[in-house]
Amino acid sequence: MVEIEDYQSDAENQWCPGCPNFGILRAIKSALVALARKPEEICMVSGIGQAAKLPHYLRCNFFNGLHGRALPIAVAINVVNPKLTTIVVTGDGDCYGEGGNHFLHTIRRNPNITLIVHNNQIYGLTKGQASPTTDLRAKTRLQFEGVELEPLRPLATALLHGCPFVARGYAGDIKGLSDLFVEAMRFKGFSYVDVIQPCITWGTHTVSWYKERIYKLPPDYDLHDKEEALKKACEWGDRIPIGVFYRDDRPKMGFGDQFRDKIFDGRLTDLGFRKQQTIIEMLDIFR
Amino acid sequence: MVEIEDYQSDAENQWCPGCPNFGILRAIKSALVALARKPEEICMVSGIGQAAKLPHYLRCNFFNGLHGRALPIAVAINVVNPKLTTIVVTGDGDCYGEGGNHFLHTIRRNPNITLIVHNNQIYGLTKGQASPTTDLRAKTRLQFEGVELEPLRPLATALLHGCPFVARGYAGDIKGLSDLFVEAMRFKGFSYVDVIQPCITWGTHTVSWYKERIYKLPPDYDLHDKEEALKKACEWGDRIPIGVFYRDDRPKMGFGDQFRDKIFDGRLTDLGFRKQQTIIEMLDIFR
Amino acid sequence: MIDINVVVSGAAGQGIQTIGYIIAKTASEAGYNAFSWQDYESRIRGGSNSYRIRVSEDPANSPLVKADIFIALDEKSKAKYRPLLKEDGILVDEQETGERIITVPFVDIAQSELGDKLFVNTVAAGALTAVMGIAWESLKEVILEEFSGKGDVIVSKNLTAAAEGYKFARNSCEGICPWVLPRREQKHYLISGNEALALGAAAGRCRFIAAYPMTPSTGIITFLSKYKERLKIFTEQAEDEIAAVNMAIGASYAGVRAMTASSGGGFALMVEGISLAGMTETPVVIVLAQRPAPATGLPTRTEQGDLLFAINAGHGEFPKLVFAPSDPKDAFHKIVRAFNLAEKYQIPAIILTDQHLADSYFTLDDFELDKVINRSYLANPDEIANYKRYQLNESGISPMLYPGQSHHLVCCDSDEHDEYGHITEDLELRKRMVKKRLRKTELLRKEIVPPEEKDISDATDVFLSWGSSRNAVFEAVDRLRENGARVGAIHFTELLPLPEYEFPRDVNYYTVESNATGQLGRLLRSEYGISVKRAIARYDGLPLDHMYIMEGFVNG
Amino acid sequence: MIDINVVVSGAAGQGIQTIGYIIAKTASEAGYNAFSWQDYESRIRGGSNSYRIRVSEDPANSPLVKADIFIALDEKSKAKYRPLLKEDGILVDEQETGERIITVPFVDIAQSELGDKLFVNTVAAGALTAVMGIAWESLKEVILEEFSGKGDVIVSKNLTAAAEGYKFARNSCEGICPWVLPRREQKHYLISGNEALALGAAAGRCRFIAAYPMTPSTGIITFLSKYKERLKIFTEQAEDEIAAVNMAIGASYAGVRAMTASSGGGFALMVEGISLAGMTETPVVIVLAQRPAPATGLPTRTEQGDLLFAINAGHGEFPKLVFAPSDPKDAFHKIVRAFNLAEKYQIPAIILTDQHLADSYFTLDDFELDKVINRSYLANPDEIANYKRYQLNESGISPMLYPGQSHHLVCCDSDEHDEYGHITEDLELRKRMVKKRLRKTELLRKEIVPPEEKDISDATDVFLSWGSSRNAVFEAVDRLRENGARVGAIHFTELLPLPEYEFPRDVNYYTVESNATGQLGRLLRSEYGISVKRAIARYDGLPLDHMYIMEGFVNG
Ligand SMILES: Cc1ncc(C[n+]2csc(CCOP(=O)(O)OP(=O)(O)O)c2C)c(N)n1
Ligand SMILES: Cc1ncc(C[n+]2csc(CCOP(=O)(O)OP(=O)(O)O)c2C)c(N)n1
Ligand code: SF4
Ligand code: SF4
Ligand SMILES: [Mg+2]
Ligand SMILES: [Mg+2]
Repeated sequence: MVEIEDYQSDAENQWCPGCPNFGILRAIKSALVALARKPEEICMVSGIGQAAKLPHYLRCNFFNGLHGRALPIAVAINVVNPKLTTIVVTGDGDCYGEGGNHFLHTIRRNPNITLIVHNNQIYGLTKGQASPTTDLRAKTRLQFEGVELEPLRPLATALLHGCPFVARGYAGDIKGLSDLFVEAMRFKGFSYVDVIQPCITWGTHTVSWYKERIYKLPPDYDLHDKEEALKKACEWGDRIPIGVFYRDDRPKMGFGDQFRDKIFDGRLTDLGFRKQQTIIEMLDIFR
Repeated sequence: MVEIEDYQSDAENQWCPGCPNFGILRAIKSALVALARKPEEICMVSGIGQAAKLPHYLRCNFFNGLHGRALPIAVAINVVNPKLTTIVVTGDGDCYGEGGNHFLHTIRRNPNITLIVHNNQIYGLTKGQASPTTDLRAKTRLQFEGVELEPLRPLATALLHGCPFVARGYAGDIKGLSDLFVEAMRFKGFSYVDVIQPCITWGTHTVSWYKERIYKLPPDYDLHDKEEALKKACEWGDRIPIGVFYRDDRPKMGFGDQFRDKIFDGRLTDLGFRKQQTIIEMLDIFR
Repeated sequence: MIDINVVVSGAAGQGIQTIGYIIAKTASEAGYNAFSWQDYESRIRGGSNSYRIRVSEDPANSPLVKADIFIALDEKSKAKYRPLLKEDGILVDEQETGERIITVPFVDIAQSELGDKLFVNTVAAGALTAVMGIAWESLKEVILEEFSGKGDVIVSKNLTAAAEGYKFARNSCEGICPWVLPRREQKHYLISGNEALALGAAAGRCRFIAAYPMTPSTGIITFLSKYKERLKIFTEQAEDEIAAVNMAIGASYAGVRAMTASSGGGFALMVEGISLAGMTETPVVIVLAQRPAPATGLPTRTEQGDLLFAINAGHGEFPKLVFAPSDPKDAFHKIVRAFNLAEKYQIPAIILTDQHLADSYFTLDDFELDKVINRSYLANPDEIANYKRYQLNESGISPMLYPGQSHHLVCCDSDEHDEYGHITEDLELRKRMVKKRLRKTELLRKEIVPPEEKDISDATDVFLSWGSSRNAVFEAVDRLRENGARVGAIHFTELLPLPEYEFPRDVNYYTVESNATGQLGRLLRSEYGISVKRAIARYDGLPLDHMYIMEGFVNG
Repeated sequence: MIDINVVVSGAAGQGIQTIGYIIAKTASEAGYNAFSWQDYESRIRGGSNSYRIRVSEDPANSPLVKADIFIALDEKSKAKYRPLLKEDGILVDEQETGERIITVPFVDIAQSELGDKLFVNTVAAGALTAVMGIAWESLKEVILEEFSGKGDVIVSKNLTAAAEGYKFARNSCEGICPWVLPRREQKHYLISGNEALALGAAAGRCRFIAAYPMTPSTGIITFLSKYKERLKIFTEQAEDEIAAVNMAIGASYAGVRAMTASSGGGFALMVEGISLAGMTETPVVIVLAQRPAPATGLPTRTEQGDLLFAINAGHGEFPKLVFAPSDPKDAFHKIVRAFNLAEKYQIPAIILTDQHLADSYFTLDDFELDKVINRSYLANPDEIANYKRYQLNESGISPMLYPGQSHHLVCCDSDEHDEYGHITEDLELRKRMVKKRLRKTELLRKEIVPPEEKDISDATDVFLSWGSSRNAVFEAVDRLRENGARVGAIHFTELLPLPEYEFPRDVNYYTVESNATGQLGRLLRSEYGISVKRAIARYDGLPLDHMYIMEGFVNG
């Protein structure tokens, strides 16, 4: 049995009081409780940004790396130790800006990890520049005349490239978010949850702007319908859907599966030093 | 009047004899003749790879930069000098692998340049490793057991992010390709042509494999229908469509337009040194 | 001689920056030298930060640590920073009473007089101004200016708040606060390193900046974006630093002066691009605003840890320029110089600053704009018959044109290339191209300004320093000399290439650097063969100040 | 004393690699030392390349330039490389006849005897073997082995082709070719630097490699991928070098030894990751296979231009290891050592090779596998009560565990952190953490192997060199000494940290490096204060050979 207190971290929280990140943190914790994952069975990976500080606030293993580079770190951890529940927590700048190339290519790999993006449509920690998801024409502390670039469509991009679990959550709906996380973490394969997180300090929209627009996908929504999912993933503006957009329950090759099937199925850490004989035989290729 | 000989370069060609890149080169030249662009009005930009050597073989201005980094170079050239016809020539590894993040974000910018990707589904110059577009399970000189990653869908990705001109050509169809290039270069905004180029040295498919599958989009195909375009962009396997998948003829803000509208409309090179008075006035902000 | 140090502390989001900036501005307005620096955490709200303002009669522009006047906006900061208050210093406080304490009920005043707690900061600024003995008029001027954009109501409310705070404190000050700062006729600039660099870039004809946000460099692109209309400069937030540096190189190739800026981690990502600029001989200016590293380190603090990294940045061998200005005026001129020399020699130029220089406000009298050289180093296409971008010649500097400028074609290549810019596999030509590129270093070296010397003629002990620490080092020299020590200093602001220079012999050398390994010492040893006796090193994220240096010199 | 140099030249795609490798292998099979290196252009077909095979009785393993035997597969290559042929050398040619020319109609033979032009290469290999005076049996062995995977028909056809070429040449050789190489009983390894590094990584317990293709480093991941089943190693082609280095760091954090490899441009992109490894104290091994730069440079040639770049790679200050092996055996052991030391000190380790070492085939007698140390430096979780990943202690080496190993939580942070790995803004702690990390350097320094000395006891002139040039430098010393010069050499293969070392006094130092600016000289001056008289520099993309060095020494 695991209780929420087991995840209590000693580190001082550095977020703004009232930041919706707290909601995401609570939702992650309660999902982990629901899944009964012990702190030592969890490995959180993050880059740099407000979102990326989250691992410090949840007692577990973590690697808080460089801005934009959480995914390659996580993918490698997952291959070396598939038994760990590997969760990436990142921001929209971290994941889609600096880390855009890894986002694109990690989807293609289908590693068995969960990706949680705190999408506040802004660079929070660096004080309010546009992120790849900031809306067109929104004014920021750097885009004084408004953003001129089309926003990125990360969910649709993920769907396009075969991501088998694509969802959007809302930081204000902790219960719903926690359920999403449970589903995502249970899922075998790359599970991706983009979370709307209205930054109350630099955000270009108010909390109520989001609240008025967000709606849950209806119960009869068919989450196996990819075309529909693509449409939902592109819906943004007057109405903003949340929920699981797509889930592919068919078995699918994941990152490292070929290796595990053919070469070694387990934690690579359990492999010791190679026998001298192996090296001798390999060297003999050159004799 | 410009003639094809005007583009004759002195540089020795380093491609394999019979490489389909020669076809692409010819198509580009004939498109430029059709558009009557003088060598000095053209600026080619490339990264590193076999494809990226093309600018050396066509007399014009060029910047042959780093592997993966052609787009940021080109985007800046276009902003500084919008009068140049700026064309990026790149490979699938260059543009979608190393350069993936720039691909993603350049689309969002909608610069007025033409992007031509020689897509041979392989890393040619480095001798045959998988590129992001190599098909699943294809065996290569590095992926001995076959590729395990889902192929990237660059055309669909471009469509998703508002690219107003998306096309696919075939290096074996020089006339058709040249027509595509003419249309692309005439287009105001980001025009993107992915060109199927069967590498005869490292390619994972034979030329006939491609030939059997490639078909032209029918004359009644509606190139303003984005949904249809998305479908076509995802079609790959038994049948492979070529042609203009999508063209958005509605006026659209392009990269630098806001600057040109509000601040300065012309070549930035025509702006001289700033008046001392301007600097004095700006310094006065701090007095 | 007036030399007051005010420390304003509080949590992020409480507005200590506003208070600090207003009183620095007010002191400046009153004709005094103000120097302010910040010590803050990497978070948006909370934590415990300080803003330190040194106000002096003579130019100082270097940090003091001990506080003459101290205010804290929350208990945590009070506990953390109060030890800085001198024994005979003054505490300005909301509630506390006692000897040498000026009690000002900021919140009460804000609420009762203005009906809004928001005005607490302005009340505090008023109180502090009074304690410093500066006349009300100066503060009034500043309030009018700073809030003018926000409408009359806001201006008048802030005026009231300031006046109330001022009045209240003034009354309690009598007989306690020793300072009187009568208005002087001096007019000063109060400007930060980042702002000066942005303006210097403008003066140096920069027309393009692409950057990715990274503390403490973000201020440069922010400033230029804010004034892009007035300055006619194109600014772009890139998707990452790799794009940023390549965009700058592309813009430069296309014919305008271009730059980018970042801090260590982002600069690291640009290193391949620096090598590209070296090979293609494309001028580009890169600001590297240092902060404590490795990796993310302490994002909001200061350090000089990237000197050797910057000097050796980029694979392969090619000429490069590295400058490290000492203050905003120097930064202004150095970046102009960097743009000129980068263009003249067709090389990448790196400006090393640090959080301390980037964020601190310095008082300057004059920018000496007449010293700015306005000239282009591009070739004249009409004088060229057969254009070769990489023409082999004696100087190594080939004629540079830009595409579309004329009928000449401008061809640049990251591979080794022939004179026209085409890929070559001719190994003899390779040799000549390497030599050509490296020849430029020797010409460039002749343009480099030697280090600044202070009191070295009779010195037995000499400090070696670089970049933003100049004023602290020179102040330490002055103070030590007052105590009879025969010390001097040699301060570098141009670090690559290093100029020919005769070091004094038979003296003890001490490096004074904000890093742990004495990087300047290693550089100078490799270049000049001189040996350093000891390093006075600081690497806790705080700037060097003269007391720290003196302590390091005396007690080792 | 037998010492034959064979030069095989032709266009890319014509198969000179096959010919060259077969005859090198054949000489090795016959019990001789073979050393082969390549000089080739960056293209897949065409151009003009050469493959050079030195066959000698005694170990040589360094390049010769002048050819004893020369063959060209096309006219262009003939024109380009024929000047290398010694006056008394032998030309093997398809058509040309004359004195000291062995005419062998390869194409005719291939077509008439085997019905396919494809076999031209094997015919040529046969002819060359005959000219070298090696017995047919050795060639036969090699053919059987090399083509065994391709089916009996191919094997027998190649045997026929080789035999025909051999026979034909043997007959014409009589009275012209001076060489006879009777079979010796020696058994050698013929192995390249890349292969040795890959095997060394295996011997050093590497379980993970991620890399992005880049010449000349690609051979390492290619080899490991090919044998991943036998070696149980996970290999991944990353989307870019940034991903590659971060994957390796992630794998290492997760508990296995991990590496990546690239060349200058890709390495440049990894530099931020190196700083990350430094801050998080995560071991990682990075191979930097150098090639002429800046930027793309000459992708298939050799250079030692990245020494100072590698040593100073990464923003901020942290301990790091830089090795530069001299040959494949050294490479094998150095990478084992790098894995051990990287893990022991929890630091990034860089192995500097170059195209010459990476691609050339060296003859080696024995790998001395008994010298490989198999031990893990991880902590024992059972002995730890309260686990602190960054525990402050005397050595600076904190206990390293991996996540999931035990109930202990393993927390790593790229920000400055406390002992548990949590972000800190405590500036005193920052200082202690910097010291802790840097303390490791001093311990590490004690483990570094001093440079290899050759003939320095009575030397008046001493060469300073590093990395892959060892054999050429030592050969130059031998030759110069034969001519009466009192020269010696000090050769470095472990370059960061540098060990304590007493340099001989009152001698003239010459750096011998494949770069233009004498980087080793600058490094040694900064570290040991020694001064270099002159640099013998090569930077045309070709490897250093003893003649070049001698020429550089004698004629300046
Ligand atoms: C290489 C690099 N570039 C830039 C930065 C500066 N940086 C830190 S956080 C951040 C943006 C964070 O935005 P986001 O990921 O959306 O996180 P948020 O703070 O909004 O949660 C940036 C640009 C960095 N640390 N490293
Ligand atoms: C930073 C960097 N990484 C790797 C390389 C090596 N490299 C050169 S070309 C190339 C792949 C080219 O593939 P692609 O773009 O598809 O071009 P093609 O040769 O197939 O036309 C690579 C990996 C490089 N030059 N620079
Ligand atoms: S800046 Fe925004 S995202 Fe960051 S902690 Fe504050 S409210 Fe949250
Ligand atoms: S390797 Fe392939 S793509 Fe490259 S030149 Fe040869 S055929 Fe063309
Ligand atoms: Mg964000
Ligand atoms: Mg390709």
